[in-house]
Amino acid sequence: MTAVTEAATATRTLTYAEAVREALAQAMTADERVFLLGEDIGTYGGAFGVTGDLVHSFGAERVRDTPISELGIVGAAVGAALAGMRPVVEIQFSDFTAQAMDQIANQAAKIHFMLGGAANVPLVLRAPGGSGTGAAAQHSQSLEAWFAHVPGLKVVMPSTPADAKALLLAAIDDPNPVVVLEHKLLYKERGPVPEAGTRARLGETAVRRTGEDLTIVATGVMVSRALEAADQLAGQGIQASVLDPRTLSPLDDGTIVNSVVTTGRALLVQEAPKTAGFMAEVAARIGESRAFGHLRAPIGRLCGLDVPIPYAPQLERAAVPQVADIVREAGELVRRW
Amino acid sequence: MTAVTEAATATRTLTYAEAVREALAQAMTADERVFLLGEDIGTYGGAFGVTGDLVHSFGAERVRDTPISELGIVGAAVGAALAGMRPVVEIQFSDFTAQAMDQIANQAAKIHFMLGGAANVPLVLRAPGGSGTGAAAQHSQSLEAWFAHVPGLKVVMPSTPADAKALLLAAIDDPNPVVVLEHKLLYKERGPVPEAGTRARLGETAVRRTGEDLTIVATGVMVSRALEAADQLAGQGIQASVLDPRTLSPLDDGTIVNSVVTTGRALLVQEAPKTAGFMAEVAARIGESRAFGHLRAPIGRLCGLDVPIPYAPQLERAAVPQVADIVREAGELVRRW
Amino acid sequence: MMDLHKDAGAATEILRTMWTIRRFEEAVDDMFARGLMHGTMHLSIGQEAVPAGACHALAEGDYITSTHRGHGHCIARGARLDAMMAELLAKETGYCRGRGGSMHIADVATGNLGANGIVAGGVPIAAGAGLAIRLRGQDRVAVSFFGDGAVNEGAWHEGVNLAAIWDLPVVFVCENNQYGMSMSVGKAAKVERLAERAAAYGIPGSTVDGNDPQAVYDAVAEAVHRARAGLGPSLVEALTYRWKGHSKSDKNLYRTREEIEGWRERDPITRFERAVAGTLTDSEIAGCREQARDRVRAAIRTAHAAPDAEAATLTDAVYARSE
Amino acid sequence: MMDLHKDAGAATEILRTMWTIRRFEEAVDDMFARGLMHGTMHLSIGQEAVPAGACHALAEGDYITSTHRGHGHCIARGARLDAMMAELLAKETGYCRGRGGSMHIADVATGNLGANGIVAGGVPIAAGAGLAIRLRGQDRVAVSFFGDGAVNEGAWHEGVNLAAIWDLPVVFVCENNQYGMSMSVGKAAKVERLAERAAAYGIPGSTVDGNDPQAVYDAVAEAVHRARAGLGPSLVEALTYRWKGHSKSDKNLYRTREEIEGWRERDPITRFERAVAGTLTDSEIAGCREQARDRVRAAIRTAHAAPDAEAATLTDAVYARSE
Ligand SMILES: Cc1ncc(C[n+]2csc(CCOP(=O)(O)OP(=O)(O)O)c2C)c(N)n1
Ligand SMILES: Cc1ncc(C[n+]2csc(CCOP(=O)(O)OP(=O)(O)O)c2C)c(N)n1
Ligand SMILES: [Mg+2]
Ligand SMILES: [Mg+2]
Repeated sequence: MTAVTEAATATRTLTYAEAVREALAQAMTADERVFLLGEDIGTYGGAFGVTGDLVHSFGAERVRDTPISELGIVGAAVGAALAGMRPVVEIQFSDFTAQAMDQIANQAAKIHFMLGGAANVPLVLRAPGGSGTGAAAQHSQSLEAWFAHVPGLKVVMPSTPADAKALLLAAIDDPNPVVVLEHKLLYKERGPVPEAGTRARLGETAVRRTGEDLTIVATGVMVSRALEAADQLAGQGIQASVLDPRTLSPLDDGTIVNSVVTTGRALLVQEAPKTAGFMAEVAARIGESRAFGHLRAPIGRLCGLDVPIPYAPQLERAAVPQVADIVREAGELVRRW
Repeated sequence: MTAVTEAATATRTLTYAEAVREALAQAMTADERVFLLGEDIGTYGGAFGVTGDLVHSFGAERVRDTPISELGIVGAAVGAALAGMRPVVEIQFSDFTAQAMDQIANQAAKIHFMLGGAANVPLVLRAPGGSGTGAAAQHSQSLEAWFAHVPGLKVVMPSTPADAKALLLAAIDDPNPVVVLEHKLLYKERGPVPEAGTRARLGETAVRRTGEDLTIVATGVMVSRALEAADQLAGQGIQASVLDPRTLSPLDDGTIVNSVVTTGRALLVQEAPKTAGFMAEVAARIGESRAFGHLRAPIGRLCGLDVPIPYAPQLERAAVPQVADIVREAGELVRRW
Repeated sequence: MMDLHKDAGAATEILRTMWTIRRFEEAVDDMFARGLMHGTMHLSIGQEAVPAGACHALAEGDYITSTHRGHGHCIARGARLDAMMAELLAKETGYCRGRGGSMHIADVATGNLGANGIVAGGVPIAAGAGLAIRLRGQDRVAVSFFGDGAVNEGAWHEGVNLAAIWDLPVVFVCENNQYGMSMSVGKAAKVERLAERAAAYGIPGSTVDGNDPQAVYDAVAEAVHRARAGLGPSLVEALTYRWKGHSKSDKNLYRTREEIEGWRERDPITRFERAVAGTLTDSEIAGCREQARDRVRAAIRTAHAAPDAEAATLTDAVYARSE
Repeated sequence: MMDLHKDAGAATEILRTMWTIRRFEEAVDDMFARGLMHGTMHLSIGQEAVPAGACHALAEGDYITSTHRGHGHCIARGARLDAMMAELLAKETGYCRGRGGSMHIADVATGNLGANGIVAGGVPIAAGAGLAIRLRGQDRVAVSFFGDGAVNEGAWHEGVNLAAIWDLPVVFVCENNQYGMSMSVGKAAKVERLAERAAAYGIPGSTVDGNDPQAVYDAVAEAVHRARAGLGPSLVEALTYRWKGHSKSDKNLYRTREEIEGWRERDPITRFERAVAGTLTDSEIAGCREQARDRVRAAIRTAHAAPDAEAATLTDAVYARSE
């Protein structure tokens, strides 16, 4: 029912980047505490053009260019949030959250708890992750597992334009620090986006497709690859469900478990390197859930290789799952077990 | 056989801190490229007294006090390693690796790969982790999962004085950056330590105890708790194997899988918060291995709660697994399945 | 500028604040030694003139960010001693409900955004509070306290630079107690005075006697005035000394007994008492001391009687709930 | 100091280096535009005098750390153009076997410890190389190149401070090309000259015309001399300009056509050619230009013919193996 209503209102299409921009504009219009902070987000319009011309509508005070100093930027956002504002930080590449990790993990995430609840840090940190642009090892990482491991942070990974908007609006509303990991390759993807400022609930896994033979769980750019793979698998007579957690923390594992109870098989797909990646958590949750007794096959993980992202295009492609890899792994999982 | 030989030579006992110090001294004596870098490691002897009086033996050039600037310290170690030295950095509390994350994850870990193998970064980063000292949320974290998720790093967690020495010596020998996560609560623990500079191999899970009813995998301070729990469980007629991976990256999962194939049950115990912690990876590896068909029970994880570490002693204890928790969970796992 | 020595009200307040900090820290030292307190405690005995003088220059609504050595700042901003003591005793009635302890003590009601276990962690946070003040069009300022050891951290550099380029209403107060743990300030930085670093950010810097509340007050008041007038941040370096060890693990191997003695002779409280002798009577001065003692004692009693922090609600405050 | 304009050998070398960088970057620009190159490329056209002048002051064995805009440094240190071009074309014969690309290009043989995708990432690394030199008792220096945008990063602050307090043989060379991406240096820092920041670390700082190889050489040579003499690091700020956009995404909205034109008129190569007219003949000057063109063309040919980087060996070089 909800799905139908949404589709009806969402005749208009936007790119993922435009959807993010619209969310930012609507949030800034509705609440003057909301402001943006980041490198080259003003006149330049953002390294990936996401903030675009927002500086013209909202001015340089609220769309604030910063020097190159990620730790300082996030720290300033923490302070502004403590003092009543609702900052939205853009970190140009999610790799540079490494610079700001103290303010993200030791300050923003923990202050509410350390102060016994006496203060909130309503801060949003947006950052593009992922490979596929030839930007090599320091500009291509998928670091969601780091953030998901930090209590006090919420972690969001939108995979469609509609979600990019709806989840970002929810993140801005949230009284906690929320890390929103966008994906570079998705910025130019187009899709229906409701004009209204509809919020998604943080912590709700989306079922993108339903099939009874196996459950594919995928995040970020892997969601569309999984859907494409599922179409090809259907041609082979294999029906896959495709689930997109959307929020990694809090994780709606119930929806995932329900699906695996039905299908008995799970393939977990992430771009990040395999070892200690987020899909390990999903695997562990399925394994310790009531789905345990329903598993017909070992839980499969299809992940990025345990390598830094290389520059050469053919190597870069080989480093992370492609559609054909998903089709192959899913097919094996179903045929073998 | 090996175990017997080791025990025979290791009549002498040292504390874990002394074992670390002895490894540092032996490495510095054997190789003049080895030097130490860190805050208050000289005259002060280290925040936890680990470096002790090494500055008197090796001088202030090689046991080098630094200003409070973790990113700079690790960066300097990267540069020194590239220029032919073998730096061993001490970060006072592992929580402050957040400050240095760029140099750890974006530089040290990736340089060898990014340069196509043309340079090495033989650097050791030692840092104490863990709770139990009332130092609260910013001084008590267990961050091994962050490092294990970074290709190019090796990650070591010694749980005994002998391993503290043997693994550190191996880490210093290694041509790659190695993060050695010591545990504050272990520093004063005593155990036999061979005087000779025996190396452990990085990537070898230790079987601390053998039992046929379940496999407990534990890291850091949880190893001794698991062993204590195993003794109590034996009193209840439950025989547990206790495995200590020692190196998280590379992980010797073969030994773990072999054990679970035998016991059919696994309880994974870590101090770090559960979500996206390292034991999720262990659970996923077991689940996707040949142990899958041998599992008699869902793989259990007993982890720290998903909270920042609190200050109050009773809360701090409640936040991470205690011996009684292990006994309870293991007992349930065996009795229920 | 106000002459604190000549104004009976101001003199009383400063003296009472300094004595309260002193007595509070002594009590903590004692309770910690007796095993009644847990964790680690960083005491500011000998440094009382800095928070007392600096906070005297602030008004209601102003913010501070504090440090691991933060009891003094918290007290000088007017926090409740019983809630502080309760926090250190891990009580449910503590400022942080026993979750934070000494290194995270905060009293949001008096604008204290928190002690911080991370050296220099509060510096960019103060810049951000200054940014919020500016965006909200308020007449407030944010004061960031930090030690001499903090000025070599990247966070310090980035935070000060942001405040400087945006002319934010922030005052950076460096409590230079000569050491960052065991490292002397002269070994950690190659400048005569840390205040010289202000020039690198195009902001005013000054160095004052941090054992003289008047000198601290004058410098901070001027900086606050500039900040409120929209002229941007300043750096004030206050030279002082930590009498006690850095924390419990400190064996004082990096400094001499003579050095410590020399600084004890320049006790900020004794000096201030002497300086206000013409303004306050002996019994008024003794009154400050006694009030401090009594307030600390009462706080300990209240705190001791309070319920312990409850493990049952441990996971409650990890995330804030939407209003 | 050597007068580069009067010494035919030096003049030839500088001119050839600058032309090589220019031609190399033009070729990259062209190939990138034609879709033959992948990723992103940061070109240093207009800035050639800085690497040419600075590296002329170095000797064999000296180290450099470089930046995302690092082709010029690599060339000026004497790297092989074919191995550079092969890297950009993602070939197995590239300096990084196609794993690194433009932002990680390095030639360890000529002491280049690597370009760096992280702004200011190379600064503490250079301090560490300086520390190694000192500990090994060598007569080397380490030069760290970075942009104006880098000086506001915490890594920069911490790296410079470490080199300063330990008097390490490091030279910090700031290529102030007026912008960090779109942010003008005047907006990002509140000092007239970035070299003023040197004082905060107690080291010498100077600002020179970065479009004049002689000025760059003089300043860097003096700094190198100090460094080798054990007198510690220096900061040299070279004022220059980036003619091209920051990278492909740049629409040049933050600067004017006039500004760009004004700087183009101060082309470091044209100026240097004019200045050496009395030392080198016209045909010698033309020879430099032609050699540069020919070398770049040959490098492209060699690189094109080389085998592509191999995915089969992708996981090989993640970890180094023990000798
Ligand atoms: C980022 C970070 N690094 C190191 C520490 C450990 N540490 C705590 S206090 C301290 C010394 C701080 O010196 P200073 O800033 O001068 O403050 P003081 O203790 O003298 O008041 C150190 C090294 C820390 N808490 N945070
Ligand atoms: C830590 C970090 N932050 C941001 C970026 C994105 N970025 C790449 S180059 C650049 C501008 C650098 O400016 P400057 O240091 O002046 O060098 P220039 O590009 O002018 O040569 C930025 C913001 C980055 N690569 N690393
Ligand atoms: Mg100090
Ligand atoms: Mg620049």
